[in-house]
Amino acid sequence: MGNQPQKTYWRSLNELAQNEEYKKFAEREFPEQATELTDGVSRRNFLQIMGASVALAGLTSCRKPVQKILPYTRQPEHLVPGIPQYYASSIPFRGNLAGVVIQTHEGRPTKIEGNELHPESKGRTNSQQQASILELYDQDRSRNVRNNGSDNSWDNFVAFCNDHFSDTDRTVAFLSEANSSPTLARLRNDALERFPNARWVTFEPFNNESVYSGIESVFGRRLRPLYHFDHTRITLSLDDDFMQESDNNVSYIGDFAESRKMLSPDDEPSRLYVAESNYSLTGSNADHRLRIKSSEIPPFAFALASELSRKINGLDAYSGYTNAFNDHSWIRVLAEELVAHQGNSIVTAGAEHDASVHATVAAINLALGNAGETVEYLEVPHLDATDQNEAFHTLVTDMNAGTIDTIVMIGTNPIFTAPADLNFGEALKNVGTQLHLSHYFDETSKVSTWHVNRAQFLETWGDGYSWSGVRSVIQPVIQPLFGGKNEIEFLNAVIHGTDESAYALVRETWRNVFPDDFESHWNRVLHDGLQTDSRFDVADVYMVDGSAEIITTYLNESTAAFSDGIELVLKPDPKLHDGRFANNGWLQELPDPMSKITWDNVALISPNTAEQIGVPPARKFGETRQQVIRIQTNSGRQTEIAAWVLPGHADRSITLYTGYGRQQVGRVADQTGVNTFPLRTSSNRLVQQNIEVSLAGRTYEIACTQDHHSLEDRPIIREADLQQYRDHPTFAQDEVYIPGTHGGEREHPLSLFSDKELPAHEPQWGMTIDLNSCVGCGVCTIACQAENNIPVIGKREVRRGREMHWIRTDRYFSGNERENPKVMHQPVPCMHCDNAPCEQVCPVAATTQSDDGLNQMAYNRCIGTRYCSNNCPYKVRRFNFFNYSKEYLTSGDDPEIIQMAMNPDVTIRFRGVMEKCTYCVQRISRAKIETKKDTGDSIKPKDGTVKTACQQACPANAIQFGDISDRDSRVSLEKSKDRNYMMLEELNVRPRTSYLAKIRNPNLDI
Amino acid sequence: MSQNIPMVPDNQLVKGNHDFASLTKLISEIPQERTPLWWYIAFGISNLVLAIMLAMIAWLFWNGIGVWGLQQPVGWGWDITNFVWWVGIGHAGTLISAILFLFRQGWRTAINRFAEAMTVFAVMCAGIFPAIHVGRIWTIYWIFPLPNSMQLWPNFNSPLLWDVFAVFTYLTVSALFWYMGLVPDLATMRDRVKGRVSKMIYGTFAMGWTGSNRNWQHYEKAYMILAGLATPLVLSVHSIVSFDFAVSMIPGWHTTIFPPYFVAGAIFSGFAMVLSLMIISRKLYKLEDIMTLDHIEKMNTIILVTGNMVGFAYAMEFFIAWYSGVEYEKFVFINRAFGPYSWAYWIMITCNVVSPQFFWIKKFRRNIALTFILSIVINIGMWFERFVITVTSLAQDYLPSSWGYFSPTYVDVLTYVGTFGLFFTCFLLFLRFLPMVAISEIKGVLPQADPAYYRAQNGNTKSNK
Amino acid sequence: MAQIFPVWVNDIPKRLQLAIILVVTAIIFGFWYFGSPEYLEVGYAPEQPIPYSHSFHAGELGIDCQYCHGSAWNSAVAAIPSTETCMNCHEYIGLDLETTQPLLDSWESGDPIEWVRVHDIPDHAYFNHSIHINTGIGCATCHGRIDRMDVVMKKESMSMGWCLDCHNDPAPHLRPVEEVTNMAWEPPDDHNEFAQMMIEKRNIDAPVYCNTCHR
Amino acid sequence: MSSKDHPYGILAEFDNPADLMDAALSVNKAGYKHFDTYSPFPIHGMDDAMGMKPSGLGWIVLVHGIIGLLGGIALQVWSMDIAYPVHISGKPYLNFPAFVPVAFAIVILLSSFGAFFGMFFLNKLPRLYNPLFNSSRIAKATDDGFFICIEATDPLFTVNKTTDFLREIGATHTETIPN
Repeated sequence: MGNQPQKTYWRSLNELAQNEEYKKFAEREFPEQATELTDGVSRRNFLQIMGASVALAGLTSCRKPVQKILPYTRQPEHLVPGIPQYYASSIPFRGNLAGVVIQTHEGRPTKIEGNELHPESKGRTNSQQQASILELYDQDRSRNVRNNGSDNSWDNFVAFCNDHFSDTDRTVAFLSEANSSPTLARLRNDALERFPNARWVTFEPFNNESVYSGIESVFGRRLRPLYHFDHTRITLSLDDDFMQESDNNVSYIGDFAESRKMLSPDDEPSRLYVAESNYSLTGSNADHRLRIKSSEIPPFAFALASELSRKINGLDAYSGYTNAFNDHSWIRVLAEELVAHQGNSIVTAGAEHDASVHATVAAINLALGNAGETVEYLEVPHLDATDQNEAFHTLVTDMNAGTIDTIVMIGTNPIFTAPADLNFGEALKNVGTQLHLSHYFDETSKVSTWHVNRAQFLETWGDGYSWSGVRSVIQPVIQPLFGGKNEIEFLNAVIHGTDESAYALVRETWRNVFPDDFESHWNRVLHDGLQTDSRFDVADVYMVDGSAEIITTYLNESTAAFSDGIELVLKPDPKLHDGRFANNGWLQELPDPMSKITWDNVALISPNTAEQIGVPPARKFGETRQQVIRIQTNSGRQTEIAAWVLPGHADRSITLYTGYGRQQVGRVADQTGVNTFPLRTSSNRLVQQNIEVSLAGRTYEIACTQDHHSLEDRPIIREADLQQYRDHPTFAQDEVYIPGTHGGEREHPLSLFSDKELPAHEPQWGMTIDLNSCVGCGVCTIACQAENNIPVIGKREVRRGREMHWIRTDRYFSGNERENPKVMHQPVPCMHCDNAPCEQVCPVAATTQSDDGLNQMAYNRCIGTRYCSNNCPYKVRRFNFFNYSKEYLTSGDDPEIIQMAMNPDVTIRFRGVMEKCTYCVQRISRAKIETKKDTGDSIKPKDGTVKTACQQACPANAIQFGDISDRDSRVSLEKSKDRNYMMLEELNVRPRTSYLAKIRNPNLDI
Repeated sequence: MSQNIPMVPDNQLVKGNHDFASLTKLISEIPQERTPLWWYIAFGISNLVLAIMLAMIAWLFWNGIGVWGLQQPVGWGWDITNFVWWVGIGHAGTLISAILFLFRQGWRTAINRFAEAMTVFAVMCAGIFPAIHVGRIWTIYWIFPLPNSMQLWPNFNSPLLWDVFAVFTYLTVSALFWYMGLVPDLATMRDRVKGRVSKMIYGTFAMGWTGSNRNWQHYEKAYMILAGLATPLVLSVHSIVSFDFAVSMIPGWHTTIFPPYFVAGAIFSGFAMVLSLMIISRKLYKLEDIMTLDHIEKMNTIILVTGNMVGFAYAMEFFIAWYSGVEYEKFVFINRAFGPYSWAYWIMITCNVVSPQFFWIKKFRRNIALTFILSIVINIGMWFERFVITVTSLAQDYLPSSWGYFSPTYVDVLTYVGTFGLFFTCFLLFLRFLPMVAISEIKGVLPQADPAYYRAQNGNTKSNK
Repeated sequence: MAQIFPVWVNDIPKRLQLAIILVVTAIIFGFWYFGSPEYLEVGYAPEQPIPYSHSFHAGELGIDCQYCHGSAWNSAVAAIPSTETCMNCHEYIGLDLETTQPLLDSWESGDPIEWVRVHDIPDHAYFNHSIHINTGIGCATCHGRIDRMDVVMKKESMSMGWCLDCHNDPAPHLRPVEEVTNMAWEPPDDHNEFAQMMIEKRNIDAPVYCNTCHR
Repeated sequence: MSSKDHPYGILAEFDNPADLMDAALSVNKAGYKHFDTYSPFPIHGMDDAMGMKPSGLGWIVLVHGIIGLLGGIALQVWSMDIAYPVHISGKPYLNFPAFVPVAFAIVILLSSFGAFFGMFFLNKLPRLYNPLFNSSRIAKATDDGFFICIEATDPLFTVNKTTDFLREIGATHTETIPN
């Protein structure tokens, strides 16, 4: 994109009308019959199809544009045009695989779902996984091998390797992102054998190194903790946002929700304590939350340990230790709680905290007898033997010393993400040759001798382990769109100088796994997407000799006195992580779960701190311009970024997210947000104390999707404490007086008209959303966006309040904003009312009710009066103020690439029409038709066959969908629960979507 | 024959010693004399502004509704505000010609022509907005019940559709009414103007009117019937416009008081507009004898009455909000007065409720300068009333998560300003080419028009020739 | 005062009335006829890259529709056969004809044959072949006597109204499922009983709400 | 053609509405049927003076109104309930309260057409050529003149007698209108 760095999908309206030839695609992906793509497409063929379909603009017969149909020449077997196919595969992220199933239409991957068979994903996904489909179709991905910035070919690269690495005495440094692939491990060993002076460093800007080190210091081995939140009664999170930042967040959220399930008032939900500085997603789901600075977490942990040491054995090393926290009310309460729940409680700490914290946490979990019960410590074969943060540090030192001859960088982007004090850029200059494999021609590629464009996981073969050690294969579903190579092929070329296909290399590895009857095992793995019952061994752990001494040193090092200066905390962005997803429009436009900000990162501060700095502590309604503050660390590094007041944030602390502010990487990533990595140093990876903050004296526009964050005491979200719930199980229904229902005697309020009779042979669709399970992660929004061809509209339009998401997650604060407000998350899709207010006001009957109870929106009938949206009490309708889809689908050099991502079963909406959640009617129709064909006489699909995109993706299993006329369907059971209530029921619009009230489980002693 | 007619007493509708001929002269001269310079200037400006409006609409069609400031949740902003405002203004004319006619208010004859013209043009301006506010203008014909290959029909449950029918009917009937009133006067023009072409044009539109009594009979009947039809119509139109809001379920919209409240508001703003225009043109065209201070006073009285009705409605909204006990209702109205849009609310109160109170005092009612200023102020106020109702209710409705602050773009503003271009272009053409007072009607209210008048003079009219 | 107009102008109104009536009716019927999908759509028979004759293959040779358009039985789309399908026979026959040349070229080069689309419903309407076929709607019902067409021609308007006509009263169009590909099939005298039986048995209620076709 | 043998009628001018009214009365008394009075504004009582029947316009309007009502209701009932019934906000297909405004509007619209066009129809307008216009004075009828015209088609009509008669009843000026 170098030639047009400024250009962005959403900004240039003038771009809009130009691409006439793509008119058709703007209306819907591309001709249904253009089925050429199946067995993986070469771009040449693909463009032919486009070329053909493009023809229709020009040639016109007397009647209408001529449309071409291009059938296959050789049709692959098992493929029936018009019927999607599903392949099991896995998504790698920070070296851990997530099991997924990939839906393809005529060979185009269009949707990613979790793999039901996978013990971790259990069919569920997170936002990044859902969005990775868009990454595949990102036109800005690097398209060819480059040598010193100029285009080159893969063959030349292989030739170069052959020649360059024929001298095996070179001091080669392999710098790889975290990776669990056995195949890669094999190649790694080859490499280290072949090049005696080689070294291998794993570099992840955000990693678990200090977790491993901490555990090592007490258990003697670098082990990976695996938490079982579903078995815990009491969970204490020390600044650990395990619902967002953990590599395993999908199953953690699921397990946590499981532990909170309320089937009846008698159930015992678990209790979550969180002590943190930022108001994290995990914190927002806590029963009790303590706002403390991140720098105070270690002393807090030690104090807790020493308190516990007085009650239970195994923590003698801490006995007698005192600091300011010892008489903190929380310490006492937590100690009691944990002691009362030995063996079924969990203590966790944020991965970036010092080893000392993790050592303490490990010791506590062991002492409480949680180890082996709720916490398992896994022996991970591919973990590096030493602390890689240090390894990276020494590598850079050597590079500066000029002792590194060649550096091979696999996937990482250190120029952007490496700690600023190391000044990796300079160091890299002292290296003779740099080879870099990456998706984008990014910051690091630009300064490398060789850049190899990387193939995405949907494009090539690979393998690896999940967090808990489930071994899977990465199965491609399409040939590399830009002819890229993945890390296996790349590394193989480097080491052996040969051009081996990843397929061969991976199979070779797996032959050792299945020595006999390989093919059938292999096919089974491909079919299931994983090797059954593969799992890491659980280590049995004990405090090793000398651990006590180490702990003592930790305690002595820890600063007992707290500074009251302002401190800075750097965290990975909930959406973009370290910036690797920065060019992903879906993630950029997904509102941050807590701040609801899109397209930007901000400095999160508490109201009190805001006043201290001079920023208004409360936002004026409708104000998009925010004060910019200048942050200067004591090491002199500084940056300017907009301040954002987040109630509940710790005082005298600022949280910054990384991953924004990338330059010339892609049209989405560029010019969004501020790059905060320059503030991060190797010594202070997480916290920097005593920073200087001042007003920059300018303002900056922020696109936030929720202007008002107080409930105004409206009974929209209903919640109760466990005790209240037990005293009054139907509190949710009784909270609002519904005129005419005579205290539940009548199902619905009185109405002027008699109830409509809908045909009995039709299913009646309905949905429930369990607010007690929902954690507010927002994956439903992305899943819906992927399923329903929802365009990305860009910051300017979002700022104007025109976001297009069909399901949004409302976030409300309640309680004292200055202190520690509670947070409620509420996903809001279309409610599909039986008495829908939107229907009666449409002058052309474009929105009406279907026989199966959907509030249906006929886009092509809509004339766009927006009256329906005005009259919708839930404000779930979305209007195409501009020709968003067309801009989205026809911008850039090769718009047809993004067009491939579209779901052919969903109409693409034109400018000036209203749109909204359809309950995924395309899935419903498919299911009804299939049922009719199977049964011959019924159109009522079996319960559970129709899953909406949001329901399918939800890691917490909060959404149920099905036939409410069937009394035994899951959704009916949910609706029959006493927590079930309808939002704004008093309006008698009779929504089909209802909510289950949230139950909090507070400790009454606090 | 006028000399021995006694001085016209004060309570007469037409001041000055006018007889039939002088009235004919006074009014029918205007279109014949040379076009004054001010007219050319005014007309030029109006055309310019009209051009701006057309440009803005073209821009809107090219890019989409997004060029306006609308968003979630505010799907209607200036577009509907302007629509309701213009329709409101369009109420004075028909009201004056129809209702005052039925009530035998002779004084209406001085201003009805002019008010009717204003009505027609105002409703034209109003009609623009519902038309262009739709997202896909090229499909707008779908709101009409036309047979089509989709076998689809409009939704007669929708207030917006009622609106279409109501406003269309209103425009048509007002135009017919206006034209019918014009016919005898066009005949007068036909018989006055020199120049063959203008004779032919006026002649064509006069349709060969002779003033035959057999025609007058049907004419008067038709006039009476049209008045009878227009009266319920004029009351229904703004009621139906108010249904756009009242039938919905948004707090601040869903209000049963709307129909009478809107009609009162419409008359309020309509009369104000008539006054503004009348005060200017009676000066420019020296029609003080016909459009007298009495007229201004009478109209000010009506403004006072309707103004207070509107004020009462405002108060009643608050009372009901409180009395209903619906928290959403309560919030909306408190929020109007003290929320982010309070500025608009207080402008509205000042202009619509406070300012008319001057007219309790006769001296002010007969003060032309004050009347003129207030008539403008009132129309500003009425615009803000519509803005307050439309926007503030939407901006903060049921779910706080979906609240949003609306602010207009330059396109919003210029489109609105542009409609004045259309309005004044039409109005200036009317002043220039048509008799702006109903000649035949005003003759009809002269004392000389009544045969009894001559008998009173014991038939001495014969002798004095 | 002199007359402004000659005497004959008095007749203009009458003549005008007549003229207006004529013009208006003309316009209405003009739209009605020339604007109708029946006029615009029916009879569209573009020339194809290969002069493939259905009347020969389906008619004389009696190849069943399923052989080439099999996907219609279980998928939404009745796909155009792949070159491979044609080659099943044309590897052995008709090689010398120059009409089959494009086919062979495609087979050699692997580039698809660019057929021109005849039956094209708008992108916002989702028609599913399989459900119609499996409910006993014959191919000929919508596509006409393909077996008699040398060049495929659009036989029906395929407008929304046309769809609705059938969905509102499917009975006349139902036929035994095994007869769907039978081009020559004619409803027997007792068709109504049969149709009623089908509707009872298969619980047929062709939906007419928007979501049926629009999503 | 010469006006003498086939005149259109005799046009007589009077001073003021009162005289015109008296004259009309006498003309009517005298048994003339085909005559008409011309004035710049309708004169009250003139209809009786001329012995005219009340206008039948009301009936035309009524018929239009009824057509409008039936048509309006029929249109809505048919399109909402018969042609393509759809579920809208859980309301019945025949939602009569909602049909009122449109039906009402159509009634008013058609009635107004009835009144407007009916008036012109009954008045036999437009009639741009009118023998009266041959008179030089008739133009005053739209200003301040008051006229009676007795048409030649009247059985009692003869140029001289009629002229004299009109002078008798106080015509300030008479003239024969050529055809």
